[in-house]
Amino acid sequence: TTNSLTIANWSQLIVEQTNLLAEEEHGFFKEAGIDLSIIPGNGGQDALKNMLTGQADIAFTDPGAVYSALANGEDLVILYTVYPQNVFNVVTMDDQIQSPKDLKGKNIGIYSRSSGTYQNLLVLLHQAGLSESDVELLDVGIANFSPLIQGQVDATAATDTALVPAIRAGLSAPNIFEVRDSLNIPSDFFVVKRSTFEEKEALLRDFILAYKKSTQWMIENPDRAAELAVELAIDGRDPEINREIINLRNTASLDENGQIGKVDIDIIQEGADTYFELGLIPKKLEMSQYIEVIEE
Amino acid sequence: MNKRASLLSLLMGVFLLFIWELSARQVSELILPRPLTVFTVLWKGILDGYFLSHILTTVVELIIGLLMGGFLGVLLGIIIGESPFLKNVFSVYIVISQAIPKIALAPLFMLWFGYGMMSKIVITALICFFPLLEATASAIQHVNSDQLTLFRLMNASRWQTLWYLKLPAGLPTIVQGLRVAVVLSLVGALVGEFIGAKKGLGALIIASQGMMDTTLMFAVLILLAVLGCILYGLVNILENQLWYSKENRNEKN
Amino acid sequence: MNKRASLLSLLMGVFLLFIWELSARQVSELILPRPLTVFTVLWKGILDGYFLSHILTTVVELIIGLLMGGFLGVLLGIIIGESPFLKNVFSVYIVISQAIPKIALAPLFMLWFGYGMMSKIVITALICFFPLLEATASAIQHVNSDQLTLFRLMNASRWQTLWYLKLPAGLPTIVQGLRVAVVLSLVGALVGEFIGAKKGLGALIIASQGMMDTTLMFAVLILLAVLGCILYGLVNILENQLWYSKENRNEKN
Amino acid sequence: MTTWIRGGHIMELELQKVSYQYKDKNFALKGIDWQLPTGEIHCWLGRSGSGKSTLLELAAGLKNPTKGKVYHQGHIVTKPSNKIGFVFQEATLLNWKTVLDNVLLPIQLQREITTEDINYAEVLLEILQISEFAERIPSTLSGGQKSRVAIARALIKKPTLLFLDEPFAALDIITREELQNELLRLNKREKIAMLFVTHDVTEAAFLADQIGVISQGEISSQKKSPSWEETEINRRDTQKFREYCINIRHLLGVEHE
Amino acid sequence: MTTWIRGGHIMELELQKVSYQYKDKNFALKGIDWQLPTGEIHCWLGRSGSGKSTLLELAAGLKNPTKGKVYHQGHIVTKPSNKIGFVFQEATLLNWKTVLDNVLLPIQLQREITTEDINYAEVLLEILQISEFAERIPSTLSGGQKSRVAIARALIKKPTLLFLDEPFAALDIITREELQNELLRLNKREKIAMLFVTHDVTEAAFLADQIGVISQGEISSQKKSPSWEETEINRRDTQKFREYCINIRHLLGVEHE
Ligand SMILES: Nc1ncnc2c1ncn2[C@@H]1O[C@H](COP(=O)(O)OP(=O)(O)OP(=O)(O)O)[C@@H](O)[C@H]1O
Ligand SMILES: Nc1ncnc2c1ncn2[C@@H]1O[C@H](COP(=O)(O)OP(=O)(O)OP(=O)(O)O)[C@@H](O)[C@H]1O
Ligand SMILES: Cc1ncc(C[n+]2csc(CCO)c2C)c(N)n1
Ligand SMILES: [Mg+2]
Ligand SMILES: [Mg+2]
Repeated sequence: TTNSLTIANWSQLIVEQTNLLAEEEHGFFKEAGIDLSIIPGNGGQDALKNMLTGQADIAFTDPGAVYSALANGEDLVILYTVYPQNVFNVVTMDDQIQSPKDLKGKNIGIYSRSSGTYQNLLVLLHQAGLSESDVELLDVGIANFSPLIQGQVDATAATDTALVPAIRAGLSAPNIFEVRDSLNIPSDFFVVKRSTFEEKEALLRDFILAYKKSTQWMIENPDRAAELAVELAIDGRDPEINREIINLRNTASLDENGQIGKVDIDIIQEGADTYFELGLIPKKLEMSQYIEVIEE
Repeated sequence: MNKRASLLSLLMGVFLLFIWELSARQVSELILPRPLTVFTVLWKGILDGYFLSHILTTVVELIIGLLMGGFLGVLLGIIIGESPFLKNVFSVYIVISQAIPKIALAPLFMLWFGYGMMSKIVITALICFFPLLEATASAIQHVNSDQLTLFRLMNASRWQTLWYLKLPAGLPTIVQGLRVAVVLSLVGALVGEFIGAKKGLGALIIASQGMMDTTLMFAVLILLAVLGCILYGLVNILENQLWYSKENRNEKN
Repeated sequence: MNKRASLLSLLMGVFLLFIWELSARQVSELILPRPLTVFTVLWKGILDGYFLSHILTTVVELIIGLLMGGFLGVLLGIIIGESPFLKNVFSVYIVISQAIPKIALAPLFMLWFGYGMMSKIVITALICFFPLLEATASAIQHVNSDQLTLFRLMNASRWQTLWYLKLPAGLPTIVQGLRVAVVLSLVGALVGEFIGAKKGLGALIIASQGMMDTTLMFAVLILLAVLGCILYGLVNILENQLWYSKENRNEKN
Repeated sequence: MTTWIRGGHIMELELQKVSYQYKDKNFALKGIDWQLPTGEIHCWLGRSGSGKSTLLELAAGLKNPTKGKVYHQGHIVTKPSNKIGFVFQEATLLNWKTVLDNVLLPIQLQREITTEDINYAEVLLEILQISEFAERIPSTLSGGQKSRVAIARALIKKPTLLFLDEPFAALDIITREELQNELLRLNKREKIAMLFVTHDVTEAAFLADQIGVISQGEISSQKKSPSWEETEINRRDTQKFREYCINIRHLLGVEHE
Repeated sequence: MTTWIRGGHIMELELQKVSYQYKDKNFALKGIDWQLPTGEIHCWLGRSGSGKSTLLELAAGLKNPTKGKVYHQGHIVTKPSNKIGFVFQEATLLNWKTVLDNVLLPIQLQREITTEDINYAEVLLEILQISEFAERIPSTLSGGQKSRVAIARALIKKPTLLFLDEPFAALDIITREELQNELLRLNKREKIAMLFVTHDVTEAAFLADQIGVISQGEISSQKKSPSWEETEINRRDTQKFREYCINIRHLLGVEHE
């Protein structure tokens, strides 16, 4: 028997998710009796909302969205850490800025105030003893690195994958501060409603196992994945870039111990506390309530 | 009669609120908060002045953008309506200016007009000039031919024919374009603010999305709705001052 | 004459390309890629069929959305133009439907209409019905009073007066509304795809942003521009089939 | 309701103490009585602005009197019935239809158009000497041609009651007299009652069974026609006719002949 | 250029072999010659659709002849000059202006309006018996009232050459004759040349120094008026005038008197 499951994705079907897109060729989920579909979304909040409306069973979303939803009274279950590594960073070409502390008083570009770049920048600043009021934020939207290149900002908040094309486009000698070096809050989770968890626990377990397999596959076959992405991912035109991006995600998928998908309750709790301190969520959360660790 | 309409309109509003309440009960607060919650947040935000600066920012961008876009729209509409030649020359580029989503060009706007209000104003103007342009051009092209002959007889210059005949005769159509432009200017200001603004209702929507504060977002949406109705109402009031609405009233008997 | 206009239009295009090239040299590839690079990508993408499915998706959404929105716009325009009473009842809600940014309601659209084409079609329809509504309502309200009297004399029913008088007499204004609607429908389909789509030119824009592939994005923008011009041109062709454009031709001498 | 038969005549139209005021109160029709028996032609004359067009519209049901009542065949009138035809002072044609389609419009609004209708429309165009323009667009017609299209349109439904507001004002004498003859023939043959506004005394004298002079919103005088013995065409050349014309001129206050 | 003086007369207007065709080629004016000396009134008569309005528009420079030339005071005409006035067959008023402003429109397009202009406009409205409507909107006027506003508008610039296309068609006899008198007075006093299209034989006989009959796009006949000895007002009652009228009727092909 096959059961269908739907993922609400935080983005369109992009290169870094080639392991999910390779289903046609490799059938990781089909093997587990799962008929998988994916809903595209525009941001982690959208993903979560699309899951909450019942359009999807599982949300592929970022901790910020999960914390917010929990703080707003939703009862969710974190099943899995897709990327244990925080992929956000702050990039500058200003030699004066040697550490996050030097960002004080600078202009920093973010994607928008509803994006991970904003939230993670705040985390980085917080860990460096700064706050939002110590810097000048500029919502630069899709412009990404261009204001940095144009000199309109002193630094810009981004992700590791965004940096790839930027460096190719001639972003020279950047100074990069990784958020993970300050506080390594994971990048993305698989989250479900508690009711879904209770209803479909076994199926979800199968799903997680299948997902791990797919990740394993991508780690082992980055070249094949990069090739496949050309066809399958909407942004996969250039296999070389694909390859770099896939490498980055493969790295992000492993925790310090080189394990895939390990859920680390402590760092998730620390993240929630930090988000509360930063005013990103309105109340303190006891995260252990919302985590169900799926073991093999 | 008008009272009955207002009543029915109100009733419909109540009905929609009811639907809203019912739908809200079905889904999470994060997707659709309840009316009462939203209005509470709205009311608080109004009382403590939280919304004030945002509303002001948006209104200023919108008004300046509308004035610029309106002026440009009428001007280009006149040019295109007057000269089939220039119409053939320009219309492709005008259509292109509309077909390309402003959001995609955001970095260029920011580069050219800065991150302040100016880029929002330009985007607003760019979005709202098109319906006025089309309305004006159409109005100018479809003038009564007897009246045109009269003006030719009187040796009227092109400008005079425009000013004393085509524009007044086309006023109903132009006002109709204005009605669309005014509503689009609100959309324009918002789109401009989505791209990167610290203040304004659009910025507030983005911020509320980041915090997943759907209640706040809906409060902002209600403010937008009210703003839209006020702008639209202003055009209606303006229209009532114009000759042709009086004319129509006269004729009915 | 028409040839000269086309030539001038082309010249203007060349001039704009020149400006583009100059500006592109000033700034990073990431903000504004050079025309040649963009056209190379565009040409390749067209040849290897990369754009095809995206174009098709957008065009299908756009056409169905336009048909739905156009129908709705004319219908509501008629209702509102015919009955000042219903106008008073509805117009607030119509304005609200336009003032609220569709992007903010994305999850609701996804909930109600699914994440497939339907939600994009609905958004397209919702965005493009408004100018047609306003144009139709305005056209219907400003009919020659002598002709109205004639129809009263002939004992014409409301529908007959509408069908045989108000609509044909208002056609120039309605077509003008259609012209705006057609362009807005492109914007609508794009906005619909921005909120989350697997295919379509809007989805491609979002994707290209993620990749920071500005060149690809500009290629898509050019496709959009061409699509917009084709749609607009189709309306012009349609208009040339209508009586009043022939009429005007007759009168000129 | 008992009033619609008077002295053995069946009244096609009756105005009872009809008063009317425009919104701006600059002009008023005051308590006008009039009776038009079936099959008769009545002509109204009067100075420009005296209220003829207004009264005609009231009689047709296009306007409703502020006071008083209008009856058609004994039935009170509140809106135009299907049995009337009306030629407006201005032609008011639809420029997106051909001349023929303009003429057929009243039929089109009532029922499917038959070949008979088209034939009849063509007959009317023939009579009105505009058949060659059947496929033209009205905006390419001369003033007099337009006014004749409007006349054909008023006749197409074979009304029993016809209102004509200076229908021949834009026509040359020959056409005008020919059409007067046609109208009279039609009146005799089909027993169509007509209410005819004109400024042309000869026209009124030729057509009318009864003449009314309207002056500042009131009927200042009315006059029955003498009975004519000759055939219509020749009537205009008789001394009796000429004297009648002078009579009418006097009613209107014209001093010379 | 040497043609504009003929037999000692100064020609206000001259048509030289003027031909014209509408685009659809259904109608053509063929090689029309006409001369209107300064200060004279010429009347054109002719059947409906014979081309009078078209010829008038050609003469005024509103249309350009397919062949032939039009001269005003010896200068070739390609567009309307500022010295002419034109009363169209249809009144064509602007409904967003008051009657007074409609009358003043031609001045407004030329220069600042002075109190003198307003006074003169009021005088014209007085003469045309519509001064009480000065502040009204044209759509609330009767047919005849509208046509008189158009006449006032044509006169406001004190043209030296006036074209009138059936200007009095919508007026009652009294007003009509009064305005005929006024027009003649104006013509004598200001030496305004006039080209006047009418269907009314008496009107043509009364006003014209010369009469032209237009028939199917050609001048079929023309006739100089007898010279009148009496004052204008009484002229209409003389036997000579009546005979002249009958003469014109014959030119038009009307059989009876
Ligand atoms: N715009 C046009 N296109 C084609 N034919 C036209 C146009 N205007 C007028 N005509 C034709 O030209 C002929 C002359 O028209 P014109 O208006 O000059 O006649 P007229 O002598 O003034 O007639 P009337 O006494 O009825 O006003 C008519 O047969 C008419 O149908
Ligand atoms: N819509 C209106 N509003 C106000 N007054 C009007 C309106 N229509 C006509 N009048 C006035 O009513 C009076 C009568 O008008 P009506 O059209 O009945 O005159 P008429 O006898 O037909 O004149 P004519 O011979 O000039 O056509 C006129 O003085 C006119 O100014
Ligand atoms: C690997 C990875 N990269 C980027 C994002 C995007 N993202 C980070 S936080 C956030 C919420 C607000 O937009 C979103 C969309 C992600 N989720 N995962
Ligand atoms: Mg009248
Ligand atoms: Mg004519």
